[in-house]
Amino acid sequence: MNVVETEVGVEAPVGMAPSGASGSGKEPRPILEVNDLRVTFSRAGAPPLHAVNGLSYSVRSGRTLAIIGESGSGKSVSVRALMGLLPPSAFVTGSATLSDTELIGMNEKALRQIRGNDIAMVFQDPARSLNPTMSVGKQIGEAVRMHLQIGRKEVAERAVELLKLVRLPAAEHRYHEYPHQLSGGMRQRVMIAIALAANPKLLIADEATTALDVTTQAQIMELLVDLQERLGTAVIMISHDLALAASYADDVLVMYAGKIVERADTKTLFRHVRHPYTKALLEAIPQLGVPSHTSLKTIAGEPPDLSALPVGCAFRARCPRAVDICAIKEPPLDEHEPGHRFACWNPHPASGDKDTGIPIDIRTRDEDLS
Amino acid sequence: MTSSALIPVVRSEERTSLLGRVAGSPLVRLAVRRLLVSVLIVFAITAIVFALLEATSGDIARKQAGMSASEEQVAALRHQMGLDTPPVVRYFSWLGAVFRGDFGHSLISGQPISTLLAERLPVTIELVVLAFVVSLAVAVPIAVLAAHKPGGIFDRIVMVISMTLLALPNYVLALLLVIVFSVMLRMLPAIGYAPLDQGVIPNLISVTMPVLALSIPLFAFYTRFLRGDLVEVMNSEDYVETARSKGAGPWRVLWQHAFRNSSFGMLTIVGLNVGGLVGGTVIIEQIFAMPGLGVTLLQGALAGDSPVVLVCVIIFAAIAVGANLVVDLMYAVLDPRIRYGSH
Amino acid sequence: SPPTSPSAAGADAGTPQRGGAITVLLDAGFAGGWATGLDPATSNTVGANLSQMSAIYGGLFVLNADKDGKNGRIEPTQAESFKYSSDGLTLTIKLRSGMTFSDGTPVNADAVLWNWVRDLDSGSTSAPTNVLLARNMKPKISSELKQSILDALPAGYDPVKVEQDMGAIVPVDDLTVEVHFSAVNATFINGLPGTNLNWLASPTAYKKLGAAAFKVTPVGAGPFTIASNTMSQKLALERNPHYFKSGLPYLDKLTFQSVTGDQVAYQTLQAGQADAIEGLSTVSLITKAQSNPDLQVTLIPPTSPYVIQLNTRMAPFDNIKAREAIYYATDWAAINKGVFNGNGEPSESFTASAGLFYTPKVPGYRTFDLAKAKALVQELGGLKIVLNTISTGVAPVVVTALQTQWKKAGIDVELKTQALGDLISTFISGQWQSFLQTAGAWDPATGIGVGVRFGSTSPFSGTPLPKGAANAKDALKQRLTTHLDDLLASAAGTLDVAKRGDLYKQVAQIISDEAYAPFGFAFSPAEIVRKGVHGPGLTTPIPAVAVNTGILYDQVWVSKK
Amino acid sequence: MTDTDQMTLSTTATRLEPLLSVRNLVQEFVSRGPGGVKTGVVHAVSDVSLDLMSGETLGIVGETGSGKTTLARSIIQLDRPQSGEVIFEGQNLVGMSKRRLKQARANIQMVYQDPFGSLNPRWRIQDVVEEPLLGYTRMKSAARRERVRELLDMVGLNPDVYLRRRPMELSGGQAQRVAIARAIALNPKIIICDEAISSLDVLIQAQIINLFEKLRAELGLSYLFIAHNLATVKQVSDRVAVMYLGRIVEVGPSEQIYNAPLHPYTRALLDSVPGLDPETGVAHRPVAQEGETPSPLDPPSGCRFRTRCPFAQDICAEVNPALIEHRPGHLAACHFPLDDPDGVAAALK
Amino acid sequence: MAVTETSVSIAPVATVAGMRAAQIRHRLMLWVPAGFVIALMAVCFIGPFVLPLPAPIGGDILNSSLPPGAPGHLLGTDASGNDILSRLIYGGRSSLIVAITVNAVGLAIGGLIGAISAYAGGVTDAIIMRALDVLIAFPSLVLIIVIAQGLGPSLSTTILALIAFSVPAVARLSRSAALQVTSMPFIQAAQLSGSPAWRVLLRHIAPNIAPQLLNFLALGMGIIIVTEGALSFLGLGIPVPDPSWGNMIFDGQQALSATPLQVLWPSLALLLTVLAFNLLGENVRDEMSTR
Ligand SMILES: Nc1ncnc2c1ncn2[C@@H]1O[C@H](COP(=O)(O)OP(=O)(O)OP(=O)(O)O)[C@@H](O)[C@H]1O
Ligand SMILES: Nc1ncnc2c1ncn2[C@@H]1O[C@H](COP(=O)(O)OP(=O)(O)OP(=O)(O)O)[C@@H](O)[C@H]1O
Ligand SMILES: [Mg+2]
Ligand SMILES: [Mg+2]
Repeated sequence: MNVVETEVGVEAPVGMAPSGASGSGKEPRPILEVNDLRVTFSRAGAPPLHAVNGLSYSVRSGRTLAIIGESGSGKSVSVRALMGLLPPSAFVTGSATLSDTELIGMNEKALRQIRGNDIAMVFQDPARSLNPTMSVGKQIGEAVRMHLQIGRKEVAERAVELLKLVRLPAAEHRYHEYPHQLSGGMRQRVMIAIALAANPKLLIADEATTALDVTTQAQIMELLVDLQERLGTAVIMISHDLALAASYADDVLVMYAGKIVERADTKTLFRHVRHPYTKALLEAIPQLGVPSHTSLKTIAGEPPDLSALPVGCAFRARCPRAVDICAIKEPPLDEHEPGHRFACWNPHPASGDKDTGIPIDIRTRDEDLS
Repeated sequence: MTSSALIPVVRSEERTSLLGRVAGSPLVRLAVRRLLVSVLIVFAITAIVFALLEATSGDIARKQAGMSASEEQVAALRHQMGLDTPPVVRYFSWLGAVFRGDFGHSLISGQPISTLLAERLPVTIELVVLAFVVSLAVAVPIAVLAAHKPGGIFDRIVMVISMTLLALPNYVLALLLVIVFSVMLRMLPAIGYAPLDQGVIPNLISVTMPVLALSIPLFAFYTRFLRGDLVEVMNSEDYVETARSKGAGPWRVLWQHAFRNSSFGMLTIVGLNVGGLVGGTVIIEQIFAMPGLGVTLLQGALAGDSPVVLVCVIIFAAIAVGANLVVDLMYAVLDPRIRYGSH
Repeated sequence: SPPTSPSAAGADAGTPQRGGAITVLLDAGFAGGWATGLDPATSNTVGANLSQMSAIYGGLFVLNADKDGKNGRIEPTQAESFKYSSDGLTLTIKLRSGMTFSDGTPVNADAVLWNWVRDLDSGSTSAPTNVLLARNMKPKISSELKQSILDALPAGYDPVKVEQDMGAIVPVDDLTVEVHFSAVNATFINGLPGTNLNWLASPTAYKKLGAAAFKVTPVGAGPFTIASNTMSQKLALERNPHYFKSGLPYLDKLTFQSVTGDQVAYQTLQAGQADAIEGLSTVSLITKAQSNPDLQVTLIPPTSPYVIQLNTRMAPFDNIKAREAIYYATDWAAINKGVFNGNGEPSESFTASAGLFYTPKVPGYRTFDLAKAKALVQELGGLKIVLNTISTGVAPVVVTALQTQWKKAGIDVELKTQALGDLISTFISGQWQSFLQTAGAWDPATGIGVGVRFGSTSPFSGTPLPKGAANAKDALKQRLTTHLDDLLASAAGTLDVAKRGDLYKQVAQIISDEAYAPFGFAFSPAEIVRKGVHGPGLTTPIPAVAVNTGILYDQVWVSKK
Repeated sequence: MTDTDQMTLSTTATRLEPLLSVRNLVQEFVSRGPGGVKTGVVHAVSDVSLDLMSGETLGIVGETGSGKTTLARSIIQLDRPQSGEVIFEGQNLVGMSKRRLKQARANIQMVYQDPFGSLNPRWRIQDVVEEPLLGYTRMKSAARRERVRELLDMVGLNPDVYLRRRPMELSGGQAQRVAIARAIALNPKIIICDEAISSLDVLIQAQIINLFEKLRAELGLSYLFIAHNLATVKQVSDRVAVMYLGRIVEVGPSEQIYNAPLHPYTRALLDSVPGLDPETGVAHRPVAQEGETPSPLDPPSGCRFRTRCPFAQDICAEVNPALIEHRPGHLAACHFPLDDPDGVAAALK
Repeated sequence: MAVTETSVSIAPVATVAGMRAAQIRHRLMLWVPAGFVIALMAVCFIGPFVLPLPAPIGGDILNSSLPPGAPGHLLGTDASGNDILSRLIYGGRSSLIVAITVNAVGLAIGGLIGAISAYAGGVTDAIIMRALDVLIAFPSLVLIIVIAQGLGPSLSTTILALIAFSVPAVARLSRSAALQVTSMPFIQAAQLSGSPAWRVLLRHIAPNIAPQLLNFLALGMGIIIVTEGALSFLGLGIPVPDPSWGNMIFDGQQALSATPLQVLWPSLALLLTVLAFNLLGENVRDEMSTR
């Protein structure tokens, strides 16, 4: 059975001239708009688990949105929901439109046109996400074939090309190897190669570089930046590496217990942190300049049980700034300052005056790739 | 074309290195080693069979002679059948003859077993091969179709049908087929086998119902088994999701990803069935009056005709061992983790 | 529905027509098995393969009967006549003149000698037992013939016996053979159609083909010749244009096809792939066929009644009370009605209506009497027995019914059904208590007749051993006999039919008095043909020689549509 | 070879016997093409030696595919190494019988890079964490259950919520923490963490790191800490080893490695770290390095880094540089080490 | 179920009510076949003691082959005059005993052997597998005939013969499934956790190969019952007059044209049983699914 493919937009293979898409500087319209996305897991014999609770955000072409936040806060689930890749026990509501196409509730056939073509995803766990019985080359080739009507040989060539693109040494050789023969980082790069195979409009990178050493990580990130510039790809990067997010994202979204707690453009967010959770995150980052073994600053307590979410603010129990109302009413995600939303009754004070550093315009760097 | 044109000009070191590499392939080494062991297994089986026959079949000459024969007649028969030599001697002289390429003669009919084989082996082989081809050719796509939408209408219909067929013994099925296609519709012959030299079409017509009777239960079994496995893989493996996320259609996911994984269980079952079916054709051969090897083995075993039984056993065991050998090699081909096994 | 009257079926047959071909289905487990080949001298299944044999070889004698199945008798066919000398020790057989084998060589006295020595000395179990040939005569034949006979014998033959046999069978002239006996053998001719002596094969063809090929494609002088032979599967025959009976056979082609099971046979007939079934024994299918307007059913006149052999050499049946209890506990009438639709024919001895010496009633025979049975069982303090039988056909149903009936008398029965081979093993082991069997033949002395079932030295008998004998072998060696044995021997040695009948009456009386084996009723399988097939033995009844009927295939014909 | 051994030994500063010492460890994999035909040998770990003292944390950083996981697996004998020795408490684990190995392993636990793969998908979390207690202790069931709760608590998972979950119902970070809980269940002497915390959010990372620190302080645990996040590695490590293509190219006290690296590869690594000042929120975007990693199937002759090294000279292609002590306890395998500590430190700022 | 249910569940209508409905449906899918299996067992194993049934054997020969609906015989009688309904119920007992015993022994021994073989690998694996090869390649026909001749037909020899086929089959299947499982990292993790081989086998490998074996065994139920009948062809099988579905079908088919109903009834019983066991197996497997 052949998959009928519809060309969505004009897409040039990676490594060729840009197709005249948006570069930096413009404010393109959102390619993805997510509205009140909710995901609940329900399995017989267990209380329903609310993994994502009303997520709204948008991503623009050529831009990068970073989702950071607590482990288990629904980051992966929320993006999997966009692609219709949740297990049967998942119930999804809300809306997510990709260039005006509603993704939620879309039938499998239509979703298939979107997957890979329009949205591609790098899964968090490459070890399990690769088919153990298929050579990695074939798996990349499959992604290529889904989108390009080209011959076997060309598919193989393209797959090798993609392996080289993600900096895998001895690409021709690795083509024939199986996932278990690769190191963690190599597998991850294979996943990235698969995602890049079709030049998607939206690339979701779920902790796509955690298994990479920093040099390779930098190379891969440059590769993505280059892609964005040439093809206008929008990127959602999920990461626990705040520095990485801060360095490469245009907008940042912080999640806690299935909800957004703070959202702004990168500069604003990191410079004017308002939500206590974001603040706590920042303070917990180990720093290169700090001597070894210095105790890290953490906050006590545990994230809430998603199947029994408390009334009021979910972060309240661990929040150093919690006040009475936090236990009664859930703080709304309001736009307190232009472009800066956060959900907190008692945020950190605005710290505009404490602006010391020169903001890095991440678009000004002109690094040559390869 | 001259013969020299057929020999590629290869520099000697190139040739050896290529040869060396292929011979060094673990798959080839595994195959060769297993093949040798398989031969031993087959002969071990013949020894066991011979011993069991000796132990259980009693006075073969007497059985053969029937009730009205006198003692002297039975003794003469015993002598004529060569049963008055010790069993061990008989087994080893048989074994020696087999290694010289002589299958010997039937104790009962005195016919050379090679002519018996020439006549009967093709029948059974044809039945078995066609039964597998037909059952797999139908079962695999249907299982995939059913697994495509588990719980869907098609899946349910297929399930009920395959369960019904599974609950129907093949011998009853065979009789029902005859009643429908021979008695009622007069489309197909109720019995008999037309050898290939009578033409392909008559041959195929004559084996249609036996093959159906053999393959329908297999089909039902394979369909259910494969469908179950496919659904399991589709439900529990992450790489299936990766494939989906590439935009691969459900068919592609099923074929390329889930099927490949499910094929392990399937292969195992098919390998087992090949062994089982070569003997299992006996009832069908009987019902359709096909001159097959299954019937030959049955009659031989019942009569204690050990040379015939042993030769049949060699063939059946070789097929069964061979099938399982192929299956094991297929595992290694299909799952690289097994081939390079690190544990 | 009542069975189609056989005589009526035969009556509307019309005049026979030449031409046509038919396929006859045979049961693979019996008549359809010819694993040891079709050379009468080496085949061990001649008795089962009567149809194939008569089609290929014709036969010296046949068993025939009137159109209604009555008056069964031996008729000479290739033989013109036979005659016993007054002392009964010399039998003269005259052959018809001008007969040839299908290879063109003559059928003559030398051929008879050649065949008979081979038949008697090749180790075939189809040879008649107790032939009792004279043992003191020197052969007076050409060395050529002698050599030809010796060449045709398998390695390891007994040269002394061969020499003696060649002496006792004397070709007097081209068409006359004298057989010299050492003692009177009254059943020789009666038994002939069931043994290999009846079928004459061409010595020339044998020489040409060799032993192995001759088993597959033998040459005889019968109505048909072999076109192809797949052993125990399919035998295709063609009309023999040189058949000695002018105008016969009617058929151009005759095919024997062996099939497994009555249901398969029935379906195949229904499917139009065959024209006749020989020996269908499943009662419900016979009943079904009787109501099928396209088919014609002919019940074979029975010669062998069902019998429960009780092993008197072992507990519990070493006690006559236990044997009596079985007699009293058995309600044959109910079984006949329930299992055989009442078609069985009651008998109190080893004979049935179509056979010789039919004795339906034996004075003092113990019939069904539950009260007596109960009393006996009680007296014995209970009775637990094992009842064996063959696993095919209707026998399992019968033993099940017996089990139920006996249970009512307090007898505990364990049933054991076995395939024929295993059953023989069980018999020979002597370790059995009771067996449901059939006993008898057209002539009770032949086949699996009264001697096999009741002679004390037969491995298939459970009657008491002669005094002083530890086992049958021992008895044979010491020439010990029982009174029953003596009676059986003299019956076999008496030419006078009336006298023989008397002796068998005595035998039946002893069996009944001693309660060796309760006899039930006789029921034979049926021949089923599609409408339009006619022939003696097929659509008119002929008694079974031993177990099955010798159908006269040279006279079978089909009406053209 | 012996040179290196002695160097390494002498540089451990103390006279204490190391808890674990690895000597000349080699691990190679046969690489096969289609049909199982041998096409080459992957030099995953080539002649690696290192020591781990009691109570010490040795960080291992390096290129992806440089053999870190392989090294870890070889140490714990999951893949039996080709050659070399792994001496733990005076016993060589290489070639040790299965039964004795089991005893030794009670004291060396590992947290896998791939958390889900290391958890039986059909087990509940309770059973997963309980497994080592069953395997190595004679604790009563109630005590075990208590211990499991305690362990989950330690790694920041609420036992009431997670005890009865199955791995598939966890997020990546939660799964990772379950694996950590299992590893520390026995209070082993050594824990090998292969990217054990990279998929956790920083708060939990901090929690786990603090937990590790606490266990180290209280129980004297030693860690082999493999990670890509250099800041995290620095945070936990006393010493850091840098691997490149199957070899250790530099090893030394963490402060020195970070402030004054000797090997150009270490330097390149440090240059690639993205930065974020928590006070100012200013991000530092790294410079992507040029060049491709060579294939481990056919590693370059001499110094394996030479193909990407800006300072490479002819000798680098010919002689494999030995791991030499350049500063006390600070070894590097380089013909032309970066000897200007100030310059490197400045570049960091 | 992934494909359909996901696309269904994604529909925005999904509510708590919808969720509950799905859960209830899910439960039903499990409990309906389970209920049937339980009822079946109850009828076959307890029925003979509590139901007013005539005996399955020892029927009146004069009342043989009665049509369905004859007084006192709901489904009529067979050729021996036995009540068919009663034989169905008693026969079901024998058939279920055979099928369950064979499956249980097959699973316990075969499953274990296969898993051990896969887990141990190396020489142990080779030896076990070659030994199994001998068993598998041993022509079943000869084995049956030998058993029939040596031991004679009975319930236990039937079970023995069927076990002889089922054990090597399950073992091979189990090994093939276990081979895939043993290459998973969690097996190594278990070794590191000091789990002895038996625990790795029983607790790690067994549950992970269970779905496939379950799939096979659920299908096997029907096959075993059918095969038991087919053994009658070869002189084995449950001997007359004791009923089993297999030998009832076998007996009936010997005169199929005359007595089709005698084949129909046991076939129907068998079909329902096979269906129920398979549905149950399938749903238990879904239940065991890791998602
Ligand atoms: N199949 C599932 N069934 C039940 N609960 C699930 C399932 N998958 C995820 N969850 C739960 O949903 C929540 C969100 O999981 P998700 O994987 O999105 O987290 P995450 O933000 O990606 O975390 P991490 O950073 O650790 O990867 C978690 O609490 C997890 O336990
Ligand atoms: N089972 C195997 N078979 C063949 N090659 C292997 C196998 N395991 C690892 N390798 C190879 O060994 C090399 C080292 O791999 P390893 O997993 O140790 O790297 P790593 O340093 O842990 O990398 P990462 O940081 O990406 O996890 C790689 O080239 C890899 O392809
Ligand atoms: Mg995640
Ligand atoms: Mg690694």
